[in-house]
Amino acid sequence: MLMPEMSEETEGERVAISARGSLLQVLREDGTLDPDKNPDIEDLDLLRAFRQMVETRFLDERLTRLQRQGRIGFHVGCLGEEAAIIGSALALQTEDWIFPCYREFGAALLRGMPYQSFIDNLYGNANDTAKGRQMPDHYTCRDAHWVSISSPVGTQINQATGFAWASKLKGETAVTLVYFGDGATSSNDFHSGLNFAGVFKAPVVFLCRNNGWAISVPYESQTASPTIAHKGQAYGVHAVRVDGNDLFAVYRAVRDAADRARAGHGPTLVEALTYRMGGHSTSDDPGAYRDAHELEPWQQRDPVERVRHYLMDHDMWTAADDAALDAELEKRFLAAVEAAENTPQPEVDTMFDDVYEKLPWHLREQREQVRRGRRPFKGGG
Amino acid sequence: MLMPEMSEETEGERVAISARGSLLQVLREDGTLDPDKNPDIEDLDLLRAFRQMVETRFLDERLTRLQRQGRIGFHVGCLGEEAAIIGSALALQTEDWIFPCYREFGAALLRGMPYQSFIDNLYGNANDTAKGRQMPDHYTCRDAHWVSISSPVGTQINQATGFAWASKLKGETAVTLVYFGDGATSSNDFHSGLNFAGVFKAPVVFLCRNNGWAISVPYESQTASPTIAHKGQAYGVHAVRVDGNDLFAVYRAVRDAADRARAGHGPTLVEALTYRMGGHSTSDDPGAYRDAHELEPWQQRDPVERVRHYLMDHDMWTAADDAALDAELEKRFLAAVEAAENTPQPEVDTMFDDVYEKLPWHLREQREQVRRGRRPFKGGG
Amino acid sequence: MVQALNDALRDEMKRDQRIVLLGEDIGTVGGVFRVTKGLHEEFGENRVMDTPLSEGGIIGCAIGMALNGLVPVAEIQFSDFIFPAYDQIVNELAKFRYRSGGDFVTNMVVRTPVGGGIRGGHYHSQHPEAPFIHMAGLKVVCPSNPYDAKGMLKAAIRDPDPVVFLEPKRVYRAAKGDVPDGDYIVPLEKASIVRAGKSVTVVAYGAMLYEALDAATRAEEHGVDCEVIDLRTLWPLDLETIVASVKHTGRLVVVHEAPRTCGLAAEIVTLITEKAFYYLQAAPVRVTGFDTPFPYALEMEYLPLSHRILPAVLDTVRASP
Amino acid sequence: MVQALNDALRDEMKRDQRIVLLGEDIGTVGGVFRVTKGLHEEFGENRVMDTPLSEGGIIGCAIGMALNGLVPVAEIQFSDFIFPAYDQIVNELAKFRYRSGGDFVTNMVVRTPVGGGIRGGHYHSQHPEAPFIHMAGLKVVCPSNPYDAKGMLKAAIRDPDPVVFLEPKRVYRAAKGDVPDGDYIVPLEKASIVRAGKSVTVVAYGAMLYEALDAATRAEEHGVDCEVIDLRTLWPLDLETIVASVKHTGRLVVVHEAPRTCGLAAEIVTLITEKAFYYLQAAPVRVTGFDTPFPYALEMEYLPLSHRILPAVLDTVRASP
Ligand SMILES: Cc1ncc(C[n+]2csc(CCOP(=O)(O)OP(=O)(O)O)c2C)c(N)n1
Ligand SMILES: Cc1ncc(C[n+]2csc(CCOP(=O)(O)OP(=O)(O)O)c2C)c(N)n1
Ligand SMILES: [Mg+2]
Ligand SMILES: [Mg+2]
Repeated sequence: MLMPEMSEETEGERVAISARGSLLQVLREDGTLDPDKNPDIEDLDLLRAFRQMVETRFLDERLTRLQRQGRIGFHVGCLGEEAAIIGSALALQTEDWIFPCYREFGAALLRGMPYQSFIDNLYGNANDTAKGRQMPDHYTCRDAHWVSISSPVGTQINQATGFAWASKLKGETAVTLVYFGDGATSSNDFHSGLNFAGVFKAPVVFLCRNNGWAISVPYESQTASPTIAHKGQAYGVHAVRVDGNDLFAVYRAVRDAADRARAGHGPTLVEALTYRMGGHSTSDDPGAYRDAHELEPWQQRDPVERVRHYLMDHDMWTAADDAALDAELEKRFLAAVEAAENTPQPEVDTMFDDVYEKLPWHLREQREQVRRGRRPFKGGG
Repeated sequence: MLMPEMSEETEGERVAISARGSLLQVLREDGTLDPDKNPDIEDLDLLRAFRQMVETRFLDERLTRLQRQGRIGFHVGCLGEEAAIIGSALALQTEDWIFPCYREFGAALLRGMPYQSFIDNLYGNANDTAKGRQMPDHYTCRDAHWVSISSPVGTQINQATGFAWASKLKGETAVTLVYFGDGATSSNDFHSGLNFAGVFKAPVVFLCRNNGWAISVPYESQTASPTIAHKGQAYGVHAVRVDGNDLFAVYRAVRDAADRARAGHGPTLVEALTYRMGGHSTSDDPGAYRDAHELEPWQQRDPVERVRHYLMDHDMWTAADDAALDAELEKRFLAAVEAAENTPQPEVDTMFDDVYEKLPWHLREQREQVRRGRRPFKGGG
Repeated sequence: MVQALNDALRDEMKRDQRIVLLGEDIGTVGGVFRVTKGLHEEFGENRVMDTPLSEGGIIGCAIGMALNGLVPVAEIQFSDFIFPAYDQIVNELAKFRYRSGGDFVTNMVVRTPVGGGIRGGHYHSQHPEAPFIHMAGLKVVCPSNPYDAKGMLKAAIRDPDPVVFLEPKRVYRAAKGDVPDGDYIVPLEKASIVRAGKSVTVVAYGAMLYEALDAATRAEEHGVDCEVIDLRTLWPLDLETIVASVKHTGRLVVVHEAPRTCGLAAEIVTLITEKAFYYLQAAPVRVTGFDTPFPYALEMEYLPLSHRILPAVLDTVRASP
Repeated sequence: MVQALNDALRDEMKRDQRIVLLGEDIGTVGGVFRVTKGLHEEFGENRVMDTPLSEGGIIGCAIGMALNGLVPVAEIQFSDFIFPAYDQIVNELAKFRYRSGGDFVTNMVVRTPVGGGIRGGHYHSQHPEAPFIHMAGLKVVCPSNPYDAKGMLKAAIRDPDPVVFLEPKRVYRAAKGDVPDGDYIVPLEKASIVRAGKSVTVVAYGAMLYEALDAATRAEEHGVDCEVIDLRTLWPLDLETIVASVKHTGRLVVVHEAPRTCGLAAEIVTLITEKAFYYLQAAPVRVTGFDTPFPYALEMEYLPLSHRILPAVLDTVRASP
């Protein structure tokens, strides 16, 4: 029922990205919820999600600043995509699993990744769960059922299918959700991930954040398909397209998809239509390839503001709450940054761990070489 | 207009392969041509195509025999798929190019590949155009605008897109057709081949021989998509589905697709629905995985017999013609086999040619080593 | 060897419910080389799964399964077709433990037939161990006989690290050897000295081991006494055994089918020059496939068969400063 | 170096209409490292093409274009992301001429930034030359300075064989050097002796050349006189120059960033033992990246920097039987 009308599109037509069309929306322009589609999110959950959206945005701003100051090396944010990220994570159960892309730290925090752990990862210090081996924003957190993040685009997609397929084989009810962008739909692993999921009816939710851009490449140059949801057809995979800036709609679509999966009805591709309001990462300057005017309509659809208005309209949030939250965020952030900056980098020895379970002879030798230190002179090189 | 009705299929439905449904057919059960869809093939072309179909079937039978006798190492035939292969090749212009899969020697011969050259390739002898480097049925023929054959499934698909795209960039009118099977639609290169073709409107015709099987894996285990044609949607690529055992329908679909491409309207995916009546290759025994009964409905739709009946009904072919053709085929075959068997294998030196344009030092050394011969004893190893 | 591998899979699958098989044509047919024959029947379609035609999909899904606690044994039909999965193998599988700080591990095996000599030509004959060894994080093994094949496949399945398991298809049916019923392990750390000798150390593995042995027999006629080592585990290899042997013989010949340049032989020669330089009485020698793609008609000229190993052995022994 | 590469592309595109560029983000933005900056503007979208996010698609399409008479220069954004295209590169591009008996050839270049030292961590730092060198049929090159970068890119574009062109990103902006305007070629056959010396031969390439040179300077203080060779073309390499040097110095150190095992250093050491064994006064030494995935925080410990090269050089010179 949430299927976009596939037959509507005519041959060769390129549909420009728009928040209109056959799109699932719940939070209406007038600030009310469509009663037919209202997913009835519990108040506490809604507030939790909202606070996480605000924190996510706060962190994006502050981490970008840290990067500019040279205190961390890199950050990849999610400005404008908070609803797609938080709404989807909120719709899952604790037992469910997430295969992340690189932009969803808000979802990881919502699912219980320790805050300090996230900040430590940005510094790649000795407390980083990834032991300082990956770039910032590539943390890992088994306890939150959050799989290790990979930079190569798309590789997590068929892994998620396999993970979900395994749940099914084991007779477990956990659902797997995998995040990726519009660019990732061009990857090899999107293709096999959706194809295998269709054939084996794996309980997986494919959550595509269609934010209009893959670095500098716009949607129209990424694919001639009118929508990402259309791609589900190629694999016999159920597909829905939602307003990705509508927390309620994203929640609804993902909850339904997870329900379907849990009930044994197989995978769903959810296209969350949104917009990357910032640069691709701190290394990117979008001014080089897109017109700032393009952002304007999306500013009107700001996912955080929409929820804030809803909450205020329903007396669940006040300006005083905003101030309190700001102070709390600031405090937590400063403490965590301080702790991270006071933590040394990983010991050199750790470089050789975790290649294999046990250290083989050649790595033992190589570690020995490093341990002997910077011979025969100090401080050089 | 030849687009399958995408909206007809309901979610998750697996459509078993059938020759019915929204399928382009021209040659009707009663042996007449549907006047609305008749592509008006010239009589001479039709006869040429028919003779090639008969020869193709003849060769499949005789080459299998040669393989059983241990005279050639391998053969991959096309029993039952002659219309899909010959009809599509017939619909192209001389300037057009073909990126083959491994089952389309009939199309290569139709396009003018020298017969002896095909037989020499099966023997991998000194006259083989591939210089005995590939397995049988992996010939090459630039003059026929026929690109070198690769065993890895699917790799030719995005190459064909690039080739067609280059024609467009150069302002040339040649169209590129690429053959592949249903199994190949699962490959990485199918995905990028169709995606790039959609984005860049490359003048390419994707001809999928959906013969129901990828070695032992049936269509339903290959993809949950109701048809291969549905996959076009994912890429904004126009798609048609034709009765692949109907020479006229295949010709019509490919000619229309080539016309579209030549006129600048971009790529088409043609699904030719057919059936692999034999084993995957001479190495395969289909009895191990499929019921012989499954073949029966397809025997009724034999692509060669259907054309023979049509020709006989229209007084273009007689039993005497059959006899004459048989004799001609036999004679040509025996002569070519004799010539091939009397041709020595390639010189050892040739092993080092064509790795690079010029022989670099290391290959010169390695060639020297082989030239020195089997030292220090003869006949060993 | 096919039967030994089949036994190993059956034994292990009975022992451990977490083990699942996936690959192309491995179900009803039992694989194009019949290594999984009967297993689909015996264990059902939830343990033995025919997949769509995508090596990247097979490995990507197997990684996901392994992360979820299963122990997948994936089959790639020919190693020539493993490259669409190269990214998943070297960038994901090999790096999962490391990049997650040990948080996520993948206990799985990638089985694939390798090598020439069966008239498979250009695309059914490659022997691509080096590109997997070079990218840190994988174990790469290649048994030469049925006994080892069974014991090493069991060891690979139980190994906590991902293992690329190369099966020399030329000896799938040819190599004989007593294979005991029941459970035994051939550990992945040890090479095996299959022929003791004192004139020269010959290192080989997979199908080429038999060529090395044949050359050793012929060398005897020339008064040369070869020590032949079957490497078995290609990486991390059993350097100790090779070094001990070379210290003893003073000479080294390394044999493999794969192309010469940047192949495993170069690594072994270099390791020996690093560990035993002053014991070497002659330059180590490589006898390998040539640096060309694999040819069809001339495959017996391409392969480093006995007739090419023997002169190398004799030359090495005769060489002197 | 970025500017030199940009110059080379512009010059060649002006000279030859058949040259087209394709890759991710190479158009309006000019590539994430700006190597193609301004070219989209200058030559238009039919010569400089932003592609969808598929490395396999980029290379597969480029092969098709090359078969159709264009000369594509494909960019892979980071060499860490080249592996989805590994199959197209090693099984198709490398083998097209051979498998078609010379009937079909592919004149094209695959450009990609390589190496660490820019805080790119695990997946933006790899230096994967060996897996391309091992699979016969490709030329693989890696310039170390702007002058060579320009001349070698021109040579690569004009070369009839497919060339994998590795660009050491650590020196993209750092390495200075006079780059003449206009046309010149640096042939792909010759290494360059960038420092003459007589105590030991140090072979390096790309960004590590500067580390080798730094170590050479420091070694001087210890009375050791290094000959430093910039390999430039990694395969087929200029063996003659290295052999001549080693015959002269009697000692060899090979440096590269890539992991040690089955890396190019092993090949060079082995070639030298094959060609100049009796000239070697000490075991050749490798100073390389470690056999681990590439780490982020510890990248300066991982890379074979000057402080690791120097002791290797000194040890080699002091070594004696
Ligand atoms: C295989 C691969 N190719 C290229 C890159 C470089 N890269 C990083 S992110 C990115 C764009 C991804 O776009 P999309 O999938 O839409 O996700 P978004 O960044 O918009 O969230 C590219 C090209 C990469 N990381 N991996
Ligand atoms: C990448 C790759 N994987 C596996 C194989 C082995 N193989 C050869 S043909 C084939 C089935 C192909 O099926 P399909 O694409 O439907 O073509 P058909 O043989 O039916 O014409 C397989 C699995 C291969 N050649 N290449
Ligand atoms: Mg995007
Ligand atoms: Mg098929």
